[in-house]
Amino acid sequence: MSLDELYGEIILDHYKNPRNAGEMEDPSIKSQGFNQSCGDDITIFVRVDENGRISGIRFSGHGCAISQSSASMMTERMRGKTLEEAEEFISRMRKMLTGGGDFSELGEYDELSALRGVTKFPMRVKCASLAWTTLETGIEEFRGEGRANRT
Amino acid sequence: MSLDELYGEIILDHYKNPRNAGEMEDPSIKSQGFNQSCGDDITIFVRVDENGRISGIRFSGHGCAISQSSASMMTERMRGKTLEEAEEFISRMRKMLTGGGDFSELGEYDELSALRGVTKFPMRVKCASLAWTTLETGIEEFRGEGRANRT
Amino acid sequence: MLDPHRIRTDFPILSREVNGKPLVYLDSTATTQKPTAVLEAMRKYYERSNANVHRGAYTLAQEATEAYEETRSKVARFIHAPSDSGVIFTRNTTEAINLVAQAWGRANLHAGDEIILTEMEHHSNLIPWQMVARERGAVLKFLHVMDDGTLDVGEVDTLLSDRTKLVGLVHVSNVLGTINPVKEIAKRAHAAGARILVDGAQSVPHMPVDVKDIDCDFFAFSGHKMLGPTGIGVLYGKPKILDAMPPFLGGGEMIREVQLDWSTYNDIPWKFEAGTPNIGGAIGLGAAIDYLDAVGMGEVRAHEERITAKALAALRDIEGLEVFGPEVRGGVVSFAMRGAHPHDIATILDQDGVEIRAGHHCAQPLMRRLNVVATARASFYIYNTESEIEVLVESLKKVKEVFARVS
Amino acid sequence: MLDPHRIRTDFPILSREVNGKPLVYLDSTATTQKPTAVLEAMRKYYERSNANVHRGAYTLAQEATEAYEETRSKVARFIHAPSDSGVIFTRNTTEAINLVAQAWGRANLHAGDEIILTEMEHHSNLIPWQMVARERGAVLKFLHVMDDGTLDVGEVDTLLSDRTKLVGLVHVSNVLGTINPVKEIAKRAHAAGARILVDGAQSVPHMPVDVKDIDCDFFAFSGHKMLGPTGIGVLYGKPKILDAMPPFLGGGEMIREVQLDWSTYNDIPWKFEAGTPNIGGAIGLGAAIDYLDAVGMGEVRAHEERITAKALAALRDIEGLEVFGPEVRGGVVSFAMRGAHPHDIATILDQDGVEIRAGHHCAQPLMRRLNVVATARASFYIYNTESEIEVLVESLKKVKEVFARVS
Ligand SMILES: Cc1ncc(COP(=O)(O)O)c(C=O)c1O
Ligand SMILES: Cc1ncc(COP(=O)(O)O)c(C=O)c1O
Repeated sequence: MSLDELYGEIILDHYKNPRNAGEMEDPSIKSQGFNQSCGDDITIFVRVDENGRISGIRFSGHGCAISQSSASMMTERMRGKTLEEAEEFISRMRKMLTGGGDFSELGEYDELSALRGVTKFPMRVKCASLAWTTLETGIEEFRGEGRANRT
Repeated sequence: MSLDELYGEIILDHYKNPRNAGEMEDPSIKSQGFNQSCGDDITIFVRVDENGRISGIRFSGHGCAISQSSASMMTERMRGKTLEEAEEFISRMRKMLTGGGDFSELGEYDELSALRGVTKFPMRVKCASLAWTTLETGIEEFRGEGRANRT
Repeated sequence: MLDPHRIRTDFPILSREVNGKPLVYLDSTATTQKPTAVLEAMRKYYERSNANVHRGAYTLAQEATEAYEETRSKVARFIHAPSDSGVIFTRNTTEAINLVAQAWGRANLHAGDEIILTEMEHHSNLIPWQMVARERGAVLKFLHVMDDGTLDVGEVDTLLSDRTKLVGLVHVSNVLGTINPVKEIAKRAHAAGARILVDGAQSVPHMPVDVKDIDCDFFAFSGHKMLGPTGIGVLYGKPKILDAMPPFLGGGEMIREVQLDWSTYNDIPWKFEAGTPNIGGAIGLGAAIDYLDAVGMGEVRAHEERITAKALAALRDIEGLEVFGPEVRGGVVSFAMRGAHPHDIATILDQDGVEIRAGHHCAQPLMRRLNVVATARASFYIYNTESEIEVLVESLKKVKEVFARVS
Repeated sequence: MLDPHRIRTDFPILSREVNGKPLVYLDSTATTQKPTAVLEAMRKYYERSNANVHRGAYTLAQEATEAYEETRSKVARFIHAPSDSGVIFTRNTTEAINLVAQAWGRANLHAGDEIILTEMEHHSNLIPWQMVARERGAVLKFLHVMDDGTLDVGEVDTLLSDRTKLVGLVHVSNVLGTINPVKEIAKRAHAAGARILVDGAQSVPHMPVDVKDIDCDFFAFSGHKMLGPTGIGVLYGKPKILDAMPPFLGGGEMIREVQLDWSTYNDIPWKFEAGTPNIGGAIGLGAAIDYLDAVGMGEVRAHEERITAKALAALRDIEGLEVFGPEVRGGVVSFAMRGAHPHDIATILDQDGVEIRAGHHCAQPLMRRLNVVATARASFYIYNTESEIEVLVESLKKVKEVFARVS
């Protein structure tokens, strides 16, 4: 098990130069997540357009290279997806990170493959998953409120 | 270590035919003692005459053969003693029971020698001591109150 | 069929002597002996993976955390808890019940509210309620123990009212052996809108237990009474109820965000596990569960039924000896002998290597109900044999002889 | 002079490998490793004398009770407590402090009363006070941590008032290593009529401690941080104060007379030990004290001073690495590295077998004071060697390399 597998160039690049970092005013979705085991703390902001598509997404908070780069990559990947598509993708990611799915599905050149190394570091899986599960919770709450508003 | 040493005839006789058992009205001293480790519960009643002598003494409560017979023998021995004499005797008994004194001091024919066997049963020393320490506490309190009344 | 002779080889202590006689250990209700597998599991943990759990980003900490949390899953499976999140590690049954009395009780009891207990409770399931009832102005009510040592289930309905907030009772009595109909009582308690807590200290070690089937809200037991080490116990609670409760003790691990003046709390079960837990103890308990699983809890119960039946028959044959409690019971027999105080019985038996308990067994109100100040108590487990019952009986006859010498 | 190489042979775990490298255990502040003597003592207890303590009228119970109570005397001697009756066994430091906050706090705190803590407290000495302060309407005040990681003793006098009921502070900080002048602060607290509680979780294991000399009212520590097993800790309290306190948990052993509606309580220390205690754990702690006594607490401190001085010098030599805390300190060094998050540091070090902790160390308010979200922390004990410091330094250089690859 080599450190380069975990801390590859893509991971370090996203860590040092995070995309879509910062807060958002009046987001449709705002969801905060904690990683109890190491104190990582992240907030995801999403703007959902009238077609139910993610038209804007940002993240703030602090955490390790794994959680920050995972969040950065996630924001890039999620923009433009419908909430359904986002949820489906999140559940695929979660499977891959916890060893129940295969990263090769993503294709060799997909940046997210850089998270493959995490599967060999069980203590860090939660770091890599944090942004994804936080967004997932946010989407669920958004739907719940949506429904609540309707009735 | 033989059972007969602990449960000799004198012990059993005092257990089955306790002397001075029962309560006393208007005692000078009334002192209650517990043996936490086995639930023995004893109350000693003493009448002190104008010369500071124990003119009457009784005990009530419940407990094992050792604690009951020890109480019975104690009441017989204490009657007629001054409080000072009683305290001195109690402290000798305590020493003997905890192995710091020698029962042969009592002389061969002293009934209290029957308690000698207890020293070989460390778990039962508290049973044998209960009546004595309860009386001791009672005397201390009696003195304390006496002093308190005087000032 | 469970073979106690084979099982005994797993318990090093059982080959020791007491006062020159082979040890006959008949006090498993107080605490059980421990098989080598349990001692080995703890040792292996300390010699291979010892680290503090949770929050550790290194290999040892990960191994320790996994071992600790795996035990939680084992416990959940063993008592058929629907999820791990309802399994809280405590020191023992006593702490588990205090947790409920304090965290749930303080938040849910108000002046005039009622708690129903029974006359046969261990002090562990009485004092915590006395304390919180006094503080909150709540009232304790008690189910009577009938002359045969059982409860009258119908009486529950007469005691239940719309002020009843909780029914708390022992699953198997540590004095009488009575097996209480907790499922039936849970149903009635729930129908009246009350919660139910079951003290399972003497059931989980000795028979199959299914907390989901009982449908109790809280269930407490101790590791040391089921082959595990001292210092580890369990509170099971329905997750929804635990979730709504304020915390019990404050400190590390039970928090989420901490400011100087306020804090937010962790999820269950960790919200109720403040500070470094008894990790080694939990791992020992896990090994104890593995051991009991391998024996089979049905087999454990069947063996104890055999031994207990033999003991009951033999003791009742001794003239002047009175046995307390019902026919159908757990593996515990309390008795009194005419003319001999329980402590003297225990001392005399100890001379023959026979270790029984004498006293109030932390059940003073029950002693009063039985009209005694203490009882002698023999209790059995998987490692007790029929021939040990014979040693017990012979030794009891000696007690009679000793006390018959003088009239 | 203490020879860590000889000592290491007593700790089986230290010869294991992690990720193919020799284990370098640098997290003794979280929990220490255990010498064979401690594991053997527990095993021997379970294999020879295991029984429930107190109340047992037979040989095994007597042996267990003696072993348990002897440990209490050992603890009293080790911290120079004036009597055994002030030594209460708890699960850990956290429970010890909660005992004080709940039993003493509920009885003695009233609306408007003040409690003084410090910004460097472990959550264990913060959350319990937040909880009881909220309940009683008391107010928490905090001594600041100065930039060098120490307290300003003079500030105590400005915070103390006639409403101050208690000063609670850590003896040695688990993050900064700061050794607080607890004796001086106790004097000032007492002069103002306040009680003082000292969290000794990081002092008792690492240096000679004399609670009588400090003159503190309460003192708490954990067995697992001083070579002992998990699940056992100690609260020392002045007997007079303990005596006047209401009980903490209710159950067996802490009572005297029990009626259905009320009870009277046992003497201290047993009044505060409800239910079956962690007997095996206490015996393990006793063996740990014997081990430390044999090494000598002065030697322990001297060794840690040597190792810590070396670590401080070496770490300060690494460019971009910031060390927190004062020069004079216990054996703990917290640090940050520019560009590398503590968790990433811990993961990379773990690949070299080097086990350090990363996170908030249960001291979130202190993290805020230091203006960080987390730190990396290496801590030392009697079994750490100077060459382990070199492995640490080499591994930290690797962290820098990893993170330097991309800009
Ligand atoms: C200073 C300090 N106080 C309290 C604690 C809590 O100890 P425990 O988890 O054993 O209760 C610790 C250990 O984490 C500590 O370092
Ligand atoms: C029925 C019952 N409840 C509670 C307890 C208390 O258990 P522990 O001392 O382990 O807390 C016991 C054991 O003594 C018991 O038999």
